[in-house]
Amino acid sequence: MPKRIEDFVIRGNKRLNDDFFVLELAAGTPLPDINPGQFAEVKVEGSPETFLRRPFSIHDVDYRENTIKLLIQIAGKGTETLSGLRPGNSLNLVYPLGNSFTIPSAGEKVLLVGGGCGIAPMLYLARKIAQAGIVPGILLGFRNKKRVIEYEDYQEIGDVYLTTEDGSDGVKGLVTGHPVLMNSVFDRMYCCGPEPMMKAVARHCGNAGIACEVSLENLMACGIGTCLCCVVDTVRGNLCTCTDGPVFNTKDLKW
Amino acid sequence: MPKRIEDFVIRGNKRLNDDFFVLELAAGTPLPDINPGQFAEVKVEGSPETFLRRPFSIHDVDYRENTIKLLIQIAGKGTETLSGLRPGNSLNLVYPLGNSFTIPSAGEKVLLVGGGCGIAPMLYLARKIAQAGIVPGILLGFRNKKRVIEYEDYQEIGDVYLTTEDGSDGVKGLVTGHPVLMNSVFDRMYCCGPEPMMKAVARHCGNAGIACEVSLENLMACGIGTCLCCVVDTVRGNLCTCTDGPVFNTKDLKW
Amino acid sequence: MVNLGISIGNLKFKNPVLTASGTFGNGTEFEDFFDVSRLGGIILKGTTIEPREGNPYPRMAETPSGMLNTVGLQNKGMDYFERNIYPKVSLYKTNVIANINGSYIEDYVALAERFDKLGKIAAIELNISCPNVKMGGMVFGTDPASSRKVIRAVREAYSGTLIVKLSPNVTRIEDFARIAEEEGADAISLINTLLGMSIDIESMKPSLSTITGGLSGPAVKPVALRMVWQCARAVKVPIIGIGGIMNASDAIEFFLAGASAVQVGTASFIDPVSSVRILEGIEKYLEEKKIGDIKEIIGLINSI
Amino acid sequence: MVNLGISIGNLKFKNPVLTASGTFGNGTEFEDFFDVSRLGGIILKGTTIEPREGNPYPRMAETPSGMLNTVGLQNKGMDYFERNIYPKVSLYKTNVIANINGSYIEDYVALAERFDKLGKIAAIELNISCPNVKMGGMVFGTDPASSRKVIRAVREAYSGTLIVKLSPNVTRIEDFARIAEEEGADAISLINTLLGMSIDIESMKPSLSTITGGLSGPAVKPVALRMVWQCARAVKVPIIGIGGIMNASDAIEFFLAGASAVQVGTASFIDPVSSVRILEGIEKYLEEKKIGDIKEIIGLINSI
Ligand SMILES: Cc1cc2nc3c(=O)[nH]c(=O)nc-3n(C[C@H](O)[C@H](O)[C@H](O)COP(=O)(O)OP(=O)(O)OC[C@H]3O[C@@H](n4cnc5c(N)ncnc54)[C@H](O)[C@@H]3O)c2cc1C
Ligand SMILES: Cc1cc2nc3c(=O)[nH]c(=O)nc-3n(C[C@H](O)[C@H](O)[C@H](O)COP(=O)(O)OP(=O)(O)OC[C@H]3O[C@@H](n4cnc5c(N)ncnc54)[C@H](O)[C@@H]3O)c2cc1C
Ligand SMILES: Cc1cc2nc3c(=O)[nH]c(=O)nc-3n(C[C@H](O)[C@H](O)[C@H](O)COP(=O)(O)O)c2cc1C
Ligand SMILES: Cc1cc2nc3c(=O)[nH]c(=O)nc-3n(C[C@H](O)[C@H](O)[C@H](O)COP(=O)(O)O)c2cc1C
Ligand code: FES
Ligand code: FES
Repeated sequence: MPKRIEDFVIRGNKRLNDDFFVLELAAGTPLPDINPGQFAEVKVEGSPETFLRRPFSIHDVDYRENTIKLLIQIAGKGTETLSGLRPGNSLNLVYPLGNSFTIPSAGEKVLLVGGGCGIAPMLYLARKIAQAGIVPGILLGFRNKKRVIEYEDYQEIGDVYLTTEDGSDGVKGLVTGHPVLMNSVFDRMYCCGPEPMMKAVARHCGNAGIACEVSLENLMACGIGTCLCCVVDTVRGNLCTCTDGPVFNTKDLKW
Repeated sequence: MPKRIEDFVIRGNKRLNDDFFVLELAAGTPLPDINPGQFAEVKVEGSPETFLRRPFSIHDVDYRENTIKLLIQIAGKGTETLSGLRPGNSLNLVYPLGNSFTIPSAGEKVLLVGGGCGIAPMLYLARKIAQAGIVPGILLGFRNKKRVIEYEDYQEIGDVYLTTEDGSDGVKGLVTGHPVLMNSVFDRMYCCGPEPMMKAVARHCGNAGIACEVSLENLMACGIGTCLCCVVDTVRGNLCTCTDGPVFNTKDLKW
Repeated sequence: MVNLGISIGNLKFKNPVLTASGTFGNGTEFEDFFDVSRLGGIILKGTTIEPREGNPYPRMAETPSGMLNTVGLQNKGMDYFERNIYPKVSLYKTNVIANINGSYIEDYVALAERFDKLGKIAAIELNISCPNVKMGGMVFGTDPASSRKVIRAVREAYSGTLIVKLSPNVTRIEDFARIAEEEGADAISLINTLLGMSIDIESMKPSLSTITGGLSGPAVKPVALRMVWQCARAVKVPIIGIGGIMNASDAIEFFLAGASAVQVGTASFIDPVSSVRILEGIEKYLEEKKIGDIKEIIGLINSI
Repeated sequence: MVNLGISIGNLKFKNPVLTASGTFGNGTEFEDFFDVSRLGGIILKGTTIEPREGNPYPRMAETPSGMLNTVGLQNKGMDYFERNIYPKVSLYKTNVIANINGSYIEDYVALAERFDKLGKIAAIELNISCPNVKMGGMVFGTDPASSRKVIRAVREAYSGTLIVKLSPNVTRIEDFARIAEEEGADAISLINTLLGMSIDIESMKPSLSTITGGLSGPAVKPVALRMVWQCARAVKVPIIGIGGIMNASDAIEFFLAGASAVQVGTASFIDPVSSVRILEGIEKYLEEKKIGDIKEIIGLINSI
């Protein structure tokens, strides 16, 4: 899986709500193998405030169409600029980067937990798990009903559980308050979202003896292991989120 | 004529040839009085290489439509970006800036000389002179036939003379070689174009005792007389091209 | 209502947004755009005792997120100032501050004495940091002993509020801040421009007539902010932060780092109304954060 | 055909494009993108004698046309280098250059001695300019006497090509260039990062764990270019220009100012193939200008 630098062509830009949009990107050459949890470093042109590339999880891969998708939350100038891309525009990516989630062994019960833009890496992961013959549980958390996105996409693949902070949809509260987390017995959880959420899930898994992998979003300058800016403190010392991660087993993290 | 800062809306972007295009800009509030020779400082968004505004002569003004035009030659990153503007896009201008050409008195014989993007300020000047009841002579110089632009626009207003360097249209050679310059007697000439051209016209006028005004294109940071970067050496010391100019009587310049 | 007032020595500023010398003319150039008296203060274009023609053209070059200039203190001299500029700027309803420059200590002293007599000049900013003149300027500002001498002489000659403007082209900026404080400066302003250079690869010539020039704009902001922070920890007198401030967010960084006021420079070239926009933005930020007084955030990063 | 070869002392470079320490890993990270042996040389990530964990996260912040970093020389130490990295990098068919760092002169000397024994290390770059470590680093590089001491000690310990990398955070860079030359350096490289800082106004905290960090990228280019020009006029040894080089045009500015070679740093983060693109661009420029040898343009702005 060598890393590449490549110009993609925007196939579609679908606005999901005020904050989120999905870019569909067509590659000019056949896509390499991409594993769930990997990410791309995107060059944002035409925005004087975005000097460095921006990292985004690979949200979905379609080998037949030779396209990938990025699910992006508008957070600042770079994502704002990306939200304005139109079909036909081109976008330069360095990809596929980083390690990936562990695909469960047959018979394992797994739960994917995603909050906000943390649901991004979960779609492709869910697909891969389903392909391995396991129906994943998928727990999604949003602030309110209006912010719920891609619910149907996940429903096609697994058993979806939903929380909203204000209770306007699904179970009221944070993902960590959802009964599925407490009632069911899982062998493995995967989590991506705001750090407090990931820490809470990690704590739950730690106590319950469940294997837990999280995808971190440390600030990155290069994405390829050379700048050493994206480090996370682990039991094995400082590791690079971009090459040793972004996926970490939470027992290795000093959380 | 107070200076303003204002967002214009692109009404049209007409490509004239490989290098030139005309932006038509609609103002949101009634245009102020604009005199021929004045310019605007344009903010180029979305181009990391363009930190400072870019100065352009006001090419034409239409008070009924409440629009102005800029005739722009692609020279680098900023003008390249501007060439990609589409109707509906907005563009921020500080304008109208600088002094202006002297409108001739009744009965004066005048010649406007423009080369390359130096023809930009000449269209509005020609209109104003025509409005003053004088049919101006207009001498335009281009590199070759393919580069001739706006010939018809000028023909509607005055007596147009043409040179191309390779002789593919009009008289072969530089504007200063055109017979009209030598044969006719003018009271006043106006010139804008590459510096060697302006210097040659100034020399001719100096020798022939003809009043001559040129429009200079010194590098500018502010356009409003505060940075003192755009100075030109004159008989009265360093003057600012942006406020004391861009139009100068050549007898004041140390050429 | 947010309180934006600050003081430097005995001098009160209704708000902490000033304009940087050499980037705001004498204020008159901006009257078409907004009421310049809304600002906390205006630092006038640098004045020398005698008129100066400045450096030859070309005097500026654009650089990534910045610009180089080599104006070389072009100005019409002190006589002209008193006759033609002072009558206008003395009408502003805000603090008008002179920026003084010289080749010799005597020049600075002579200027300080003359500005001392002009009742409507609220303070002087002693510029020992201009990189674009052969004599004086940065030569004073990069040598501790010379700095001390010129500050001392001006302090003796001038009874009003004295601001010393430091050069960033030094190894230890805090040393210069301490010297200014020891010699009785009421405040320190920084940074002046960083010495830089660019070359036109087509003509193979330097972009500026003087080869090197002063770098300003957002490119220098991280360096300016660091120096303001270093000086704020080194001295007790108020610091005025300058360097690449383009918007309210930039200005707030300087307050948090320890500046009591800021100066807006190059930003005024790009957007003539930057300075008031920055003022409005600071007010909005404080309101949103429910902070009642700008003084509460000055140097805050050191206390949390 | 254009001749791109240059030499530093006895060491030949097939072309003058190198990669800057800390921005190119050990080269292996870039093998997916291009054959790194095409470059004139690779400067390895800074090595210290003992392993170092570096500074806490967060270690970087984006700034206008630049970035701040505070990696703090994280590396696995010299033993690990010899065992695990050297066997790989010694296979490159280009000059592999070590970047050495220490807290004490003895550290530098010990490293120099060990690199001296590694036959495939073409040169060492003595880094006395890292702003992100408490001891050593920039402390050496901003004090003339300390600089002299450490350069002298390393020169005695190392028989190969010695490059001294200077800190830009000084008043007179040319003094340090002269010291390096006097103490027997074969070349001088500059600039390391400018000390800078930024603050997150929402959290009201510094963006970096160490508050200040090193500024790199296009923002620093005008300062870097000016310093290269100043040093090129002060010393006879070759200069390696570093700082904000993003494309061939930037690199050519450095040659025209007097650099014999360049290092590409931050650019490799944004575009991993920048360095070869720059190499290709330099060749194209020379061809277009009908210049047969890169050496013809070195320092050209001083001769025309
Ligand atoms: C491995 C990885 C995968 C990611 N995947 C996704 C994804 O699939 N979808 C998505 O929407 N976002 C994802 N992110 C976060 C995304 O990179 C940032 O939101 C984006 O870079 C912000 O750019 P900006 O220019 O819009 O915001 P900026 O103007 O740069 O910053 C705006 C705000 O966002 C914060 N921010 C900037 N970068 C990051 C970051 N890396 N992590 C967290 N906060 C940040 C800043 O501190 C600031 O407060 C991922 C990050 C990493 C490291
Ligand atoms: C008062 C005034 C009026 C002008 N009117 C017009 C006009 O009506 N139409 C038009 O096409 N151009 C006009 N110009 C020139 C125009 O401003 C520049 O071509 C433009 O700023 C280049 O921007 P850029 O980003 O595309 O090029 P850059 O990348 O900035 O530069 C590309 C090349 O153009 C040169 N250049 C940059 N600015 C200028 C300048 N001010 N004068 C001459 N060369 C420059 C640079 O040195 C460089 O070689 C005018 C300039 C002035 C000062
Ligand atoms: C064109 C120009 C002229 C300047 N002239 C002066 C001056 O006369 N006196 C002075 O103290 N500083 C002068 N400066 C420096 C500014 O006041 C300010 O310190 C510097 O530009 C950094 O701030 P900025 O990045 O906001 O522009 C000048 C700067 C520029 C760009
Ligand atoms: C993340 C990062 C790490 C760096 N690490 C080192 C280092 O270990 N040793 C060193 O001499 N310079 C180091 N530098 C400085 C660079 O080699 C270079 O001098 C500087 O970044 C300026 O060049 P640039 O603007 O092209 O990046 C580092 C720079 C960055 C951005
Ligand atoms: S982002 Fe550069 S090492 Fe991870
Ligand atoms: S461009 Fe600033 S004074 Fe003319």
